[in-house]
Amino acid sequence: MPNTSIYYQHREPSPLRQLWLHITANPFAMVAFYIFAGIMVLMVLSPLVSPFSSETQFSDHVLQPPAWHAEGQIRFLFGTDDLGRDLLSRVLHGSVYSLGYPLLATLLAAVIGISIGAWAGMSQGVQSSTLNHLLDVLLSIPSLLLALVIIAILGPALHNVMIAITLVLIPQFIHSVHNAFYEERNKEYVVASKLNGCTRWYLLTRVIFPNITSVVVMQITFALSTAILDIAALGFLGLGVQAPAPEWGTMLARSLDQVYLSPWTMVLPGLALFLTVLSINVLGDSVRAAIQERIRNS
Amino acid sequence: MFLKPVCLLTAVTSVLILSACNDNNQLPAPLSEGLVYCSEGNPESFNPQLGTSGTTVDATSAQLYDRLIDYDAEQQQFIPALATQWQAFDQGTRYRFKLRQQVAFHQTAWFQPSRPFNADDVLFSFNRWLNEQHPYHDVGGGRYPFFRSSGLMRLIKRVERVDDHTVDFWLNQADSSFLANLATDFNVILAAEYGAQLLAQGTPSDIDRLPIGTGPFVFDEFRKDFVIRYRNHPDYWRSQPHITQLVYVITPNANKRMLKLLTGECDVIPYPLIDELAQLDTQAEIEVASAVNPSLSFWAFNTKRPPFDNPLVRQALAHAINRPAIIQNIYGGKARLASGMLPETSWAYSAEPQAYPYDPAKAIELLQQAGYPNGFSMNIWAMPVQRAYNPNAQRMSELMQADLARIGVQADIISYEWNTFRQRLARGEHDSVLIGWVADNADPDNFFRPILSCAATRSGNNRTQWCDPEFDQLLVEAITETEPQQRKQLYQQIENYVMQQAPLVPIANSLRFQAHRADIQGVELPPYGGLSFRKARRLTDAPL
Amino acid sequence: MLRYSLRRLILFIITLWLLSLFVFALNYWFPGDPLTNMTGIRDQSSYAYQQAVDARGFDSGILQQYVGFIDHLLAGQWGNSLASQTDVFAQLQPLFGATLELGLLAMALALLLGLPLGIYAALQQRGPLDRVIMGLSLSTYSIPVFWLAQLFILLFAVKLGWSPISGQINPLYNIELQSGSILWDIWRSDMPYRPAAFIDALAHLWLPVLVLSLMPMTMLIRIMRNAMLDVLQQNYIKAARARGLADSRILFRHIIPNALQPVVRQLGLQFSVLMTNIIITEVIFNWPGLGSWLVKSIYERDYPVMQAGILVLASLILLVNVLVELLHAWRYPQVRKEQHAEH
Amino acid sequence: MTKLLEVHAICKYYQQKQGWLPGRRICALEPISFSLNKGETLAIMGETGSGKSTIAKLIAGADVPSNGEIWLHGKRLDPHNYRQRCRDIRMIFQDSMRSLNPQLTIGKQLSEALKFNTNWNLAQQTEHVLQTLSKVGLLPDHYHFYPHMLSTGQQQRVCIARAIILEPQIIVADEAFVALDPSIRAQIINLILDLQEDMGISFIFVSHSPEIVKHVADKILIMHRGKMIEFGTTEALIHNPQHQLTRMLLQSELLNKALKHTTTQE
Repeated sequence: MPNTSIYYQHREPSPLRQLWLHITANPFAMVAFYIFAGIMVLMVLSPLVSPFSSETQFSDHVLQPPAWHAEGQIRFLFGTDDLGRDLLSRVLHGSVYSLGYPLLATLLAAVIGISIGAWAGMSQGVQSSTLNHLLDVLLSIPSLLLALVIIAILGPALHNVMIAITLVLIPQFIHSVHNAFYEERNKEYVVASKLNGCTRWYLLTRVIFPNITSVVVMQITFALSTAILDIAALGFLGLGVQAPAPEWGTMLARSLDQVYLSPWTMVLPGLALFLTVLSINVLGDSVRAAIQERIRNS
Repeated sequence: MFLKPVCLLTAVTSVLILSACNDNNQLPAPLSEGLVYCSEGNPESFNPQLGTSGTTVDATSAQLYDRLIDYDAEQQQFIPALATQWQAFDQGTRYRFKLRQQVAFHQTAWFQPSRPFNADDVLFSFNRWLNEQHPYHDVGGGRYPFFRSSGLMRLIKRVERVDDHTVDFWLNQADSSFLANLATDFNVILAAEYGAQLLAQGTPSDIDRLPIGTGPFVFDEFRKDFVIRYRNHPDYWRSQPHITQLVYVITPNANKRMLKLLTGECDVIPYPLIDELAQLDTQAEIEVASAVNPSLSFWAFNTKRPPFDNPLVRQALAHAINRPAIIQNIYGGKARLASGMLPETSWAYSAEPQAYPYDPAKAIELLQQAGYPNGFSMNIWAMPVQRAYNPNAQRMSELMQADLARIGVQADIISYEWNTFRQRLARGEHDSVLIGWVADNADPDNFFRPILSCAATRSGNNRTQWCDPEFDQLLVEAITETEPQQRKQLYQQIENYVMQQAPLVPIANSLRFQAHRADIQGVELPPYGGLSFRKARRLTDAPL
Repeated sequence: MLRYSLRRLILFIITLWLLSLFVFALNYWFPGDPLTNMTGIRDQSSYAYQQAVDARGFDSGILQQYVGFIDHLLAGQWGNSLASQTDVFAQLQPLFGATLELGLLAMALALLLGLPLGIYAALQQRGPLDRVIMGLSLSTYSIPVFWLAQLFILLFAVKLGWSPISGQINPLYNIELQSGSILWDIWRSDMPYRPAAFIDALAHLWLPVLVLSLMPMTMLIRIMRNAMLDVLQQNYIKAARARGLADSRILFRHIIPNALQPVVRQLGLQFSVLMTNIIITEVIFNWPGLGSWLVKSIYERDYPVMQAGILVLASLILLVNVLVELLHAWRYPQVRKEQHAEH
Repeated sequence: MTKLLEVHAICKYYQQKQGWLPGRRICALEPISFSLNKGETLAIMGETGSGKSTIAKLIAGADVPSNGEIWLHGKRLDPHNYRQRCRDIRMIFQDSMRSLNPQLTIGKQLSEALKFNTNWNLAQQTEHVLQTLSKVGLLPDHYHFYPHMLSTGQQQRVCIARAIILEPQIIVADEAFVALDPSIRAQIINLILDLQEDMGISFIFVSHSPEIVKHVADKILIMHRGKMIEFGTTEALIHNPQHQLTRMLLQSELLNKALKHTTTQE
């Protein structure tokens, strides 16, 4: 490696940059990154790239097998479902529900959870120990169970699922951010900044926060895969996004009616779900490894 | 705890053993003498008097109970059951029934009968729903939708005990559908002695939970969402059932039912998926049975709710739906597009086309006339279960959703668990619902009165909440008319009136299907009613 | 240890109390009448409802209502199901047994396979098999359980016929329902076909157990492997090698016991993961357990059942977490005290 | 004339919590009073855990006293008001690496103090930071460096730069020189002495090393188990120690180390 790049790397070793370098060093993580980026791009472009709308019904082409099958047609690359809707289009459109909405829920939860976590991490005494106990309890209860409870109260619908998933993810963020803050806030550099007369806000955002970004990034990947799986699971149980929205979990549940004769209706949404979650998990895994390495090195 | 590793180790090997065992067809006795029926849902209760759900009827009527008379569809005549003979008097306003002797009730852990069946039991069974003062009238909700909507409740003046084995039915007027209604699955005979015992114990609601009847099977156990267990009734008055154990495994998912039939976990399944019938037919170990089943699936509007109180809106929606596509897609072409309320098999059917052709342009025009040029949003309630008349309401609603979107109507699909669904329907919480009707008897009246009459509205059974005095008047005229040709004309008039008002859109008349393992025989699918396992048997020498 | 256990137990009781508060609050958050949600008595004009109003303090303040709620909760009077009007508490026990059977067997399988694989992977670090194991475990971890279950059913049950599709046992074996755990019930029953029934039950059991165990198993493999690698780098292992101890002795006496520490700490979390999946798995395999009961109750808006399901599942998870923590503290005293090097 | 710094009976207690039981009160520092004149250097000595770091932190404001008051120029210092005291009292931490934010460049960290305590614009701030850097013997290039790219000595200099950047009247150093090797230590001490001369700073430092103390301090404060056992001029204490401990602490590093191992409470 040429010397200049080492120098560059030393000039700007912000935590995110360090993560990125670690990821690029790992071929699996790179593959996962490209897959994830690809899925993201497809999601954003889904209205443009998908051949049909998600709800167009081709009543002459019901349960058409995929194109490589003897009876398949190139027009319907991955075949059609029981109402003659193009599966490829549905899976593409479904990415908005199965990746876009979880992403939104995760970011929402991250903003709320980090704010509360930071506040709790900065405050002292009883308040934060009570919070910690509460969070421990809350976190040992599976997120899906909590989401189910919230859905039970609100009733199944897309916006309620979003509310449920966001609410369920918040404690995880609070917990990890709170712990990270708690660990950082008594470190000497923070005290030093305090003695510089920094405002609390400056302390929070400029001094401590840059030091916990990697924890936040890891938590986001973790929360995202949880959100995706939980939304899909709710959809699968018929308690989440309602038909005919092409949410992957809902599609999977619906495909069970044809699984014996038309297995492709089940394989495709499942595969999409699997690939998305896998790429996120691999990314999260390398983020974790990078953080561990940094802790070990420091 | 030490068991665990052992279990796990044996798990894999046991599977191998099991698959090997299958060939030796040396099934243990409980398996070879029992029968597993994978039903599509939970019964609402164990008394068919209380509801109209086909699931309840399938699970209870023919298994647990007997009726006074039965209807033989092949011979097209009524045949004796608990009544050995009957006769009409006073211009058809009084019927006298002679009752069968030495009919034993079930013996169970919770009830030991001290006497055989007699007139008291008939009185008890009929007065329960007939007489509002009867101690059991309000037990289980006191709604009796079939009796209210079929008009039986207003028809029968009183039931009288003549002697131990003779009863008289006094009617308010002559009614040509009386015997037909009596032979339906709902008119079961309960045990009066059991009723008295429960009343003394202070647990009257047990009568519908731990049932006692005279039928071929005795109730054993019910685990909601999992199994209903029956054993044979050793003192059954007809010939003993061949199977000693009858188990209903509740399997709401149609695909899973079919797969379980293929793997042999189910012996008989109702409502196999239409698309898979062809596949099933090719399997040597599976047989598909179909029965003519005078049924109608329809899309009912809640006419109490705007904008569905406007006939123009209803007509518009009727035109908006591509019904031939539904027949093709949902029924796999194995059903007839319904032209009106009556199915082709009914004697009052006329070929004159009445129902709405698919015409989105007309629909938009009608909507504009009705004052909804920009459409509106509504909900479609889709049943969570398969019924004979509608194999997949969810899928059908999605098809319709797309159709409706074309005329600017935005439809949301709503579904609940089946019993919840029905309870909420009865409360009229829906805008529109995809549901249907299976005839209880051959009389054409059965296709109008229970579905659309004011009486049905009161009993919560009229999904359209439509109550039109003119329509009811026509029905009365039709039922009191005795001349068949005249009656047929009257029904045609009714049919036209309904189609013009469009409280509902008829969709399809379908066949009823059932699939079973080839070694199972004798499962009866009577056209007007549930199913009976009385003569079911497992052929032991059949190759597995 | 006593002090530590007491602290954990007090914390556990407090969390249970919070849980009870939460479940109590659910009655008010659910749509409809709180007392109906609590007791399952729908008819508000009925005598039973009036009795419930008296018994549960619904004619006085919220505090009285909570006291009444706890009273009934502890007395096992959990109301009736709205859907079936049967006693919720009486329904609960066999469901609990069935869930516990499935969960424990799956956890046992996960431990039985996961730990050795993790150890093996660590010893072969960066070898081909290590990569295969780690790759597989990461993929398996990412498969949605409902998809996996369905694929397994298609493969093992439908295509290969190695296992039935769903249920606990062929229902024609009339096993009397006692504990809900099917193997236990067969054991206790006096029917003549016990061995055949036992085999049949096992054939029904292995597929859901396998599906359930896969996710915790993959996590355990990873945790075990990482813990092993950590321990292998420690100085005391090097010291042990330097003393000339045999490799196997080092492995079994020094490495594994120490590597198990993070594994034991994670067991509670793994159990939680398992319980999430058990909800879905029970629905797919038609397993008569708490998970499918809970999901069904949500379909049916059956609030008394819903609360009971939530309460029992959550308490079970909390209890297991506390037990794991106690086990961890008992086995690895350094958690409680200051860490001191062993050997 | 009022003293520059007056310490009135400050003390520090900790509550040791165990579960929900009321905690045991642990005394880290018993009430202590002393004063310091402008330009004076005070050394605080004692065994490990004797409370000397606590005094340093309390004076610098890094910790809040349980009781007692600190007066500067006859004005009472509010323990929670960092702005008030940071212009006058600055602290150098024991571990220079840990007291620097790993995510910020040296320049940014140094201007942090200016940002909150002056109303200079960015150019002025940068200018001042560069000046201060050169004062402690660092290069302008170091402005863009991250802490981990510097050597320990350089990091220490950055810490000193941070301490003097606001031109305070008192600098508190908490065992700031322990981690340095002797040559660098000498450099840094000379640097501080130079600065003290230039800027007239008072200096409070905690140290184990009798050499440095003898070399630098005007007054010495000896701590033992949270109590001040002796306070006086360096000369007086060296020649006429009242306690055995004082003698030992001032005698040699060797003994000091031996003592360190016998201390029990940490």
